Amino acid sequence: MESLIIILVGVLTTVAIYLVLSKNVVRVILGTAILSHAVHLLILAMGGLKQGTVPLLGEEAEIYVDALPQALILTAIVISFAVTAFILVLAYRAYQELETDNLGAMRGSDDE
Amino acid sequence: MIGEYFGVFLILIGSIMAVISAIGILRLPDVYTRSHAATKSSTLAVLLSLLGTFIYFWASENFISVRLLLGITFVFLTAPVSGHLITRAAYRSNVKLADSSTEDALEEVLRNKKDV
Amino acid sequence: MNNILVLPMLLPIIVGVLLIFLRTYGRIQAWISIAAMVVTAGISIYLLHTVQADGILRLDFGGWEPPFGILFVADSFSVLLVLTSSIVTAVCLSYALISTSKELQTMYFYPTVLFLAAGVNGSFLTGDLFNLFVCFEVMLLSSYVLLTLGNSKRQLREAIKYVSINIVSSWFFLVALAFLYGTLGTLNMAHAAERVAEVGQTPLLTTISLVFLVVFSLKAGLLLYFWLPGSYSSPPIVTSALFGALLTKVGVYALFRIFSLIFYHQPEITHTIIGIMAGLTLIGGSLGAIAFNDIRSIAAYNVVIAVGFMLVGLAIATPEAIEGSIYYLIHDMVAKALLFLLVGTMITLSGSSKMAGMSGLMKNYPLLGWSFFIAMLSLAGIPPLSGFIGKVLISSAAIDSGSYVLLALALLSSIFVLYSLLRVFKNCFWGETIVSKEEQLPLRRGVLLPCLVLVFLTIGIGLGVEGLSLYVTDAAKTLLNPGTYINAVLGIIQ
Amino acid sequence: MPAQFLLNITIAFLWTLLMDEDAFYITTFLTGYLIGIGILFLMHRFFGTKFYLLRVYSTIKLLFIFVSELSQSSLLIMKQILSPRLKIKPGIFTYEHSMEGDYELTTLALLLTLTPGSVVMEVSPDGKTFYIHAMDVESSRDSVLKSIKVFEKAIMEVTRN
Amino acid sequence: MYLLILAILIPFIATALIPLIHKRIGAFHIGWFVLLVPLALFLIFIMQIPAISNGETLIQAVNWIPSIGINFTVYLDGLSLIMALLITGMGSLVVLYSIYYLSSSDSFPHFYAYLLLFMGAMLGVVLSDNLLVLYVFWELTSISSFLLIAFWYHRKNSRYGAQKSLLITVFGGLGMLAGFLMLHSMTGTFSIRETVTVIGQYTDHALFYPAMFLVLLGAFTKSAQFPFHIWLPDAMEAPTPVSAYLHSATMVKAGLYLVARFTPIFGGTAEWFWTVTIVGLITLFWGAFCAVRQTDLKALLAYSTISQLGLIMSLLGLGSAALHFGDGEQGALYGLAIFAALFHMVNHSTFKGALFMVVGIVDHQVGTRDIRRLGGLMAFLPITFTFAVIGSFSMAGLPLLNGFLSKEMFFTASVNAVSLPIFGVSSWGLLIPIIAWTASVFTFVYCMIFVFRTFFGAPQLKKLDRKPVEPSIGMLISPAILCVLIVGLFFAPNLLGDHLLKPALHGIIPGISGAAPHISAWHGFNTELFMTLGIIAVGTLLFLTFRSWYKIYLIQPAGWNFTVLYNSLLQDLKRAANWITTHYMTGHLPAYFAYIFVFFIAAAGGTLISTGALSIDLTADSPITTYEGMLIVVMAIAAISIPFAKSRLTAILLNGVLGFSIAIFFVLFRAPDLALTQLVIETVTTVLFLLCFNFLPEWKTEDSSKRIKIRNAVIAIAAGVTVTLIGLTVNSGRLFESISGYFEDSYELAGGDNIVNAILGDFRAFDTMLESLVLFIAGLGVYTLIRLKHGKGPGKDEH
Amino acid sequence: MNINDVILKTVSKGAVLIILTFGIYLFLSGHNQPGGGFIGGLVIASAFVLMFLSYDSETVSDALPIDFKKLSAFGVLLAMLSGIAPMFFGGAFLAQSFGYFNLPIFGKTELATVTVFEAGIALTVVGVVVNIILSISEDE
Amino acid sequence: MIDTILTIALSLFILAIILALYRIIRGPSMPDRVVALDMIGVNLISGVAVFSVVLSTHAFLEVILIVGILAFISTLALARFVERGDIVEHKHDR
Ligand code: NA
Ligand code: NA
Repeated sequence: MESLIIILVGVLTTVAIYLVLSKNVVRVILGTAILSHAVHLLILAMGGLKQGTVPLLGEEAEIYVDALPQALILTAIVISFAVTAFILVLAYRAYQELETDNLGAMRGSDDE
Repeated sequence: MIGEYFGVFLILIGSIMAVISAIGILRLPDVYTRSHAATKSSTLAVLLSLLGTFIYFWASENFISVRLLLGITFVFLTAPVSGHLITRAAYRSNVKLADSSTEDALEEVLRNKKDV
Repeated sequence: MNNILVLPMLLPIIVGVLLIFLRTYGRIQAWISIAAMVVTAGISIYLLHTVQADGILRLDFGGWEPPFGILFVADSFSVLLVLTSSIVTAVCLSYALISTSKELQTMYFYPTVLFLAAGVNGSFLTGDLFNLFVCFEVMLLSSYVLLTLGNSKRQLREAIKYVSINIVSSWFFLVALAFLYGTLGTLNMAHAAERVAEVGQTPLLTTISLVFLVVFSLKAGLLLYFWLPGSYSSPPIVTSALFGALLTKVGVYALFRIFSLIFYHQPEITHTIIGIMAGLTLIGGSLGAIAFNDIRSIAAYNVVIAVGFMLVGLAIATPEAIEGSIYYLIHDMVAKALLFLLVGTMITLSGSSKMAGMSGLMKNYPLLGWSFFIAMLSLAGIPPLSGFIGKVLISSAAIDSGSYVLLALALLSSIFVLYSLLRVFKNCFWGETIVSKEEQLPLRRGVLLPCLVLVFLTIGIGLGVEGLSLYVTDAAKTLLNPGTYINAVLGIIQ
Repeated sequence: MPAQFLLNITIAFLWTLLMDEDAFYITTFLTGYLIGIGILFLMHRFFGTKFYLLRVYSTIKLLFIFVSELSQSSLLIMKQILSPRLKIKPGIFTYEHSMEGDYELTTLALLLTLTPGSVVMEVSPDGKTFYIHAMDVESSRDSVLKSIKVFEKAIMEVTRN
Repeated sequence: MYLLILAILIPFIATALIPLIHKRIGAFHIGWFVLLVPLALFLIFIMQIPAISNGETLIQAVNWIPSIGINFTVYLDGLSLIMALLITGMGSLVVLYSIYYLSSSDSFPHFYAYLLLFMGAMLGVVLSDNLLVLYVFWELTSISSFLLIAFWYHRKNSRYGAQKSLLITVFGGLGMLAGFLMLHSMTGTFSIRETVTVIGQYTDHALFYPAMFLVLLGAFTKSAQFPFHIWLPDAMEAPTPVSAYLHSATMVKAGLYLVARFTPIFGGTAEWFWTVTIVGLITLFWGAFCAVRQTDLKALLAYSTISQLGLIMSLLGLGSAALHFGDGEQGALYGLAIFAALFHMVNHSTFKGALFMVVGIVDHQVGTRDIRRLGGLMAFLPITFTFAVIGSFSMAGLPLLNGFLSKEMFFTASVNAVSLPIFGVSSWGLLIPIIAWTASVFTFVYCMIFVFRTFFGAPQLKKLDRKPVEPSIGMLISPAILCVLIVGLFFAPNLLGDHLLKPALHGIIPGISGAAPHISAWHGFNTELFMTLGIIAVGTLLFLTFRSWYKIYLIQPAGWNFTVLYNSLLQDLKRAANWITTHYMTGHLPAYFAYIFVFFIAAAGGTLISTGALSIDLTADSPITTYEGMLIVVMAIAAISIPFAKSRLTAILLNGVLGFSIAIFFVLFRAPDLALTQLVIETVTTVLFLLCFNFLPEWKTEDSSKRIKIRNAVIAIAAGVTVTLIGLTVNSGRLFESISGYFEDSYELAGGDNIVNAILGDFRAFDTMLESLVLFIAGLGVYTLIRLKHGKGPGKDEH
Repeated sequence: MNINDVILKTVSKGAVLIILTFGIYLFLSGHNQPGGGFIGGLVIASAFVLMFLSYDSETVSDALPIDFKKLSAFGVLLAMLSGIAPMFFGGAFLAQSFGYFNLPIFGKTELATVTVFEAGIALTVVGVVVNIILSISEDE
Repeated sequence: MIDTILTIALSLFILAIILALYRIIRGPSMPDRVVALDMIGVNLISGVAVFSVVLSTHAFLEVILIVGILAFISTLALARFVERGDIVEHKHDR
C-alpha cells in the first residue's frame, strides 16, 4: 500500500509540475494546490500506513498509527491554505492591474 | 446479530442504489433529468447507508450516534435544495433541455425578460 | 528555564499583533516597533554573553524534552545572527518612520515587518526541522505581504513569481522533511544529527540532503536565484532593504546548520556540489551586477554575489572558512541594508531608478554620497571596513584547502562588486549636477540618520573585529563540532 | 410553540432543583420533563395556542410523508434509469400554491422536489408560483396535483394554529 | 613610545580635524595648517636617520585582531625611512605649492582631506610589518588617489580616470592580497620580517611561485608597469600638485617599495629576476617611446614617469640576482643595481616633482599645457624655465645633475647583467643593455621636447588664455628647493648614499657584504660613459629630425592600444554580461521553474542513481483492498484529467475531487482529524477559487508550442519519477523507529485521548501557534492587497 | 425574472445553526475526540461561508458587527498569552497543564489550559477565513 | 460474511464515484459537472459511514456530517458561480 501511495504521489507531482510549468497563472496556482495534496499524502506514507488504529486512546488498541505525521500534515494543510488564499487574491489583483493572466506577458526586465 | 445484518443489508441496498444513480447520471439525456437522479435516488442511497450504519452500531455496541442522526437530517434537509439550485443555475446559464422535452414554461418568463 | 530564549521571536509577534489595534496611528506604531526591535537586540546581547558563559542554551517549549517537543537552541552562531538581524530591522524601521507613506503605515506595514523579523529570528533559533519550516512560512508570508504592499504593477508582477517560487520551495521542504522523517523517524535537528552519525550518512541520506539543498538554495539564492533580482528590486525601499539584509541570510543560515550539523559526513558529494553552486553564483551575480543600468537591479545582483561568497566558506568548511563566512554574513546584513536604503533614497530624490536619470547628486547631497561611497568600499571588501575580514578568512581558507578556482572567483567577484557600484557612484553622484540647488528635493531630516548608523556599524565592525572574534570563533567551533550541539540538546536534561 | 417548550424545560429544571440530590441525574430531569408535559397539556388552552406535542406529532407525520415521497421517487427514477430505453418526456411546468411565509413555502418546495419525477427550479419573485421540472411531464403533473393538497394540509398542521 | 604609529595616525587625525578647522579659520588658507603635518613628520623622520644609518630598526606594535594574527606592527628600517622621507618631504613641498596653485573655487577641505588621507595611508604602507595591515593601507592609497583624481568630478575625463585607476589598482591589490594569504598559508605568519627569516624552507612549496606572481601583480599595477600602465596617463586629470605627489613621487613608488621589500623573500630565483627585469625594461622602453609623441605636457610627464618606474623596476630585478650569491664579491656586484634603484627612486622624485610643478605653473599662468600652443615662454617665465631645464636635463641623464649619476649606475648594472652566470642570462642577456640604451635615447628626446617646445621658438601668445608672467613667489619655492636638491645630490651623493641608501640596501639584501657602493661622478672612459655620449648624439639627431620619423607612431594601428583594450573590455564585458544575463534571467516564471526542477532532478535524482542508493523493497508494505485501489484510480484519473480540462471550473471540480479523495484516504489511513481539516479546507479553498474566478478571465488553451509542452512534460515526469523513486527507497530502508511512540502516553502526559490533538495543542503547540500566525498574516495580506489600490486609501473600510 | 432565494435562505438558516453547534462541539471535544481548535474554527467559519453564499455580504456584515481582523488578532494574542502565562509560574513557554475537578452538574471534569490555547486558534481561524472572504467579496 | 458485504458495498460506492467522475470530465455543461460532484460528495458520506463499520470505530462519525455539510456548501457555491459568476452578492446589485 505504501508503495502504491508513493506512486500516486509521483503521479500527482507530475501533473502538478506540468501545471506549474505553464504560462497561465491560474494553472500555476492549481498546480501548487495539487503539489500540496501530493506532499500531504507523502508525509502520511512516510509515517507508515495502517499499522494500528486511529490515534484516539479511547479506541483501546495495542498499537496506534503514527500520530506525528498527522499533526504535521494538519499544520501543513493550514499553511498551504493560507498561501493559496494569498496567491489567489494576488493573481486577481495582478490581473486587475496588469490586465493579463499570462506569465509570458509578465516578464518585465531588469533594465526597464 | 439480526440488527447488525439488517444494518449491513441496508448499506448494501444503499450501495446498489448509489451505483444505479450513478448510471443515471451517465445515461439520462440532460442535466435536468440527471439532477433528478442525484437529488433523489442518490440521496435515498446515502440515507439508507447512514441508517444501516446507525442500526449496526446500535445493534452491535448499543451505541446511539447523535452525530449520525444529525448527518441524516442534514442530508435530508439539503439534498433537495441542491437539486433546486443546480437546475436553476443550469437553466439560467442557458443549458438546453433535452430534445425529448415537451414543454418549457420558464422560457417566456426568463428568456424574454432577459432580452429586454 | 531559559524562557528568555523565546523572546526574540515572541516579542515581535506580540507587539506586531498589538499594533493591529493601533492601526491608524502610524508614527506611534513606528516607535513601538523600533522599541521592540531594540529590546530584542538587547536580549540578544544578553543571550550572547550567557552563551559564552554557560554554553549552548535551550528552551523546551511546553517543557517537553527533546526530541519529542519543539525547542529553541541558542548557540553563538544563531544568536549572532539574531542580534544582527534585530539591529538591522530596527534601523530599517526607523528609516520607515521617516520615509514611508502614511498609506502604507496604516496598512499594517509595521506589524508585518515585525512578523518578518520574528520569522527570521525563529528560523535562526529553532532546533526542530519542522518548526524551521513553520518559521520559514512566517517569514515568507510576511515577505509576501510586504512585497505587495503598495500594489504597484511591478510589485504585483514580481510578487506572483516570488510567491509561486516560494510555494514550490516550501513544497520541496516538506518533501525533504517527509523523506527524512521516513528514514530517521525524528524531526529534532540534534537527534537527526545523532542518528545520522550513528548509522553513517548512507547514500539515501545524502540524496535526501540534496533535496534540502534545493530548498535552502532557493531561499538563500544559491545558484537558484532567478527569483531574487526581480522581487528585491520592486517593493518600497525599506522592504527591499529588509529583504536584501535578512531573507537570503536565513537560507544561508539553514545551509550552514544542516550541512554542518547533520549532513557533513559526505562532503565529497554535498560540499563539492555546494562549492560548484557557489562558484556559479559568483559568476552569475557578477555578470548581473554589471549588466544593467537600473540601480535597484545592480543592488539586487550584489545580494547574489554575497550569497555565493558566503557559501564558498561552507564548501571549504575549515574553521577559518566558517569563521570567515560568519563574519561575512554579519557584515552583509549591515552593508546590504545600507546599500538598499541608500539606493532607495537616491531613487526617491531623483525620481528614477536609471543611472541616466541622475547625476551630480554629490553636490546637493554630500552626506548621501559619502555614505554610498563607504557602502561601496565595504561591500567590495576594501579594508578596514566590515567586509574585509570575512574576505580574508575565506580566501585564506580557500588557499589552505587548495580551492583555487573558488579563491579566484571570490576575489574577482569583489572587483565586480566594486565596478558595479563604482558605475553607480560615478554616474549618479559625480558628473554635472542636473538639478539646481533651488530645485532639488529636500532630503527630509533624519532620513540619513539610519544610514549613518549602518555606516558607523560597517566601519565599527571592520575596526573592532576583535570584539566579535570571541563569539565568531565560538560559533565556528560549535558548527564544526556537532557533538557540542547534540550534547547540549540531547544530553543532560535541564 | 417555543414558549411552551421552554416552559416545559423550566418545569423540569425546577423539579430537579426541588429534588435536591447530591448530583445531577438525567433521570430526575426526565421525570420533571414528563410532569411538565402533563401540566402544559392541562394549561395549553390558557396560552391560546395548540398543545405543542400535537405539533410534534404533525411534524413526525410530515417527516414520514417526506420519507415515503423520497422512496417512491427514487424507485421511479431507478426504474427509468434501468429501463432499456428511455421513454421519458421531460419538461417544465408551473404550479401556484397557497402557502404563506418562508417556512411553509420552503417545506412545500422541498416536498415537491422529493416528489417522484419533479424538481422545483424557480420560485416567482412574489413567491406564489413554482416552476417545476419533471422527468416526465404528463405523469408528474398528475401526481403533483394529486398529492399537493395532502402536502399543504400536512404542512399547515405543523405551522398554523 | 609609539612614535611610528603616531606618525601614521597624525595625518588621519588631521583629516578628521579639517572640517572643524575649516569652519573656524575664515579667510586664512587652510593649506598652512595642513602644511604643518608633513613638515612635522618630516622632521620626526629626519631625526631617525642617525639611528637607522647605524643599522638599527624601530619596531612598534599595537594589537588589532590578535585572534587571527593581524596586528598593527610597524617598523622603520632604511628602506622605509627613505620612503617616509619622500612621503613627508615631497608632501610638504606639494602642500606648499598647492596653496598657491588651487583656485578659490576649489574645495580646499576636500582636497587637503584626501591629501592627508593619502599621506597617512602611504606612511602606513611603508611602515607596516604586517602583510594585511600593509594591504589595508595599500587599498587606502588607491582610494585616496581615486578621490584626488576625481577632484574635479564634474569633468568626464576625471571620472573616467578615477575609475580606471581604482579598478586597475584594486584588481592588482586583490591579487596581492591572495599572494599575501598564500604566503601566510606557507609560513603561518603575516609578519614580513618573520617571513624573510623562514621563507627559505618553503621555496619548494607549491604556493611559492603563485604567491610571487600575485604579489608582483599588485606591485606592477600600482607602479603602472606595462601593461597596467594605462591608468597613469588618465590619472593626470588630477590637480597638478596631486600628480606631482601621488603619481610621480610617492604612490606609484609603492609598487617599487613592495618589490624591494619582497626581494629578500622571492629574490634569488630566476622567475623573480626575469619577471621583474623584463617587465621593468618593457615599461621603460614603452613609456619613453610613448612619451615622445605626447602633446600634453602632463601626459608627456606621465609616460615619462611610467618609463622611469620601469627603469627602477628593472634595476630591482637585476639586483635581485645578488641574493643568489649572498655574501660575496658577486653579491656586491649585482647588489649595486638595488643601490642604483634606490638612488634613482629618490632622484626621480626630485626632478619629476620639479617638472610637474613647472607644468603646473605653465598651466596656471597661461591656461594650457598643449605643446602645440606653447613656445617661447623662456622670455616670459625665466625662473620657471630654469627649473624646467634642470629637471629635464637631470631626467635625460646629463652631467652635473643627480639623474646623471643614477643613470650611469643603471647602465653599469645592465652591462654587469650581461655577464651574469646564472638564470640563463647568457643567451639573451645582451638585450638588457640594448633596451636600456634605446629607451634612454627616447628619454633624451622627450626631455628635449619638454624644454625646447615649451620655452624656445616663437611664442604663440594668441593661442594662450592669458599673457604669461611669472607666478607668485610662493609657487616657485617648492620647485626651487627641488632644483637645489637635484644639483646638490650630484655633488654630494654619498651623503644620501651612506646614511640612507646603504641601510636600505642592507634591508633588501641582508647578506650583502663589504664596502657599500660609493657613488662617484667619474668612472673614467668606460662603457657607461660611451653609452651616455651615444644617447646625447643620437638623441639630439632624433630630436632635430623628429618630423621625418614621426610616422613610426602611425604604424601602430589606430584604436589598438591597451587603453582601447581596457575600454572595450569594460564595454564588451557589460554587453556580454547583459546578453548572458538577459538570456537566462528572462523574468519568465515557467523558465525559472524549469531551472529549479531540472536542478532538483539532476542533484537529487542524479545522486540517488549515481550513489547506488536506489533500492525498492515491497515486502514491508501493508496490504491493499479493492476499494483502496479503486480510490487510487479515482485520484489518478482526476489528476491526469486536470491538465486537459477545457475550462478552469472543470479543473477546480477535479481538484475538489482530489481533495475529497485525499480526505477519504485520511479516513482509510486512520486520520480523522486530518480528514476533517482537509475537507473543510478543500471546500473553503474551492469557494475562494470561485470568488476570485469572478475577477479572472476564463483560461485559454495553453498556447505554448508543442516543443515546450513536450519539454514541460518531460521535466514533470522526471521530477515525479525522482520523487517516487526516493520515496520508494525511503520506504524500503527505514533506519530508525519513529519517536512518536512517546506520544501514545498523551493521556498521562497531556491529559488528552486524541493523540494528534495533544501533539498540536501541547507537544508541538509552538508549531500550532505559529501556524495560526501564518494564517493571520495571510489574512492581513489579502486585506491589504484588496484595499490598497492606487488612489484609493484605506479610509472607508472599518465597519 | 429576478432570483427568488427563499428556499435556500430558509434552509440555510437551519443549516447554519446545525453547523455552528457542530463546530463548537468539535472545538470542545477535540481533546479526546477528533476535533480541536483548528477544526472547530474551520467549521464555524464554514457556517459563515454558508451565510455569505446564501445571503449578500452586507446582510451578513450587518448581522455580525465584528471586525474580523481584530477578532483574529485577538485569537493570536490569546493563544500566545496562554503560552506566556506558565512563564510566570516557573514553567516553560507554552507549558500546558490540566487537572480533574469535581464540578456541580458536570461531575468529574477535566479542565485544561490547552482549551484557552485552542480557543485562540479557533478565533484566529474564524477571523481570518471570514476576513478573507469579506475582503474579496466586498471588492469591486 | 459481514466484512465481505461491506467490502462489496464500499467498492460499489467508489464505483459510483468513478462513474460520476466520468461525468465531471465529460461535462458537457458546467451544471452537469456540479451535479456529478454533488453525487460524489454524497457517495463519500456513505463510504465513510461504511468504513466506520468496517473498522468499527466512532472516530469518523464527525467526518460524515462534515462531508454532508461541505458537499452542500460546495454545490451551493458552484451553482452560484455557474449562475451568476460572483458567488457572494452585494445588496446594491439587486
Ligand atoms: Na492546498
Ligand atoms: Na529568500
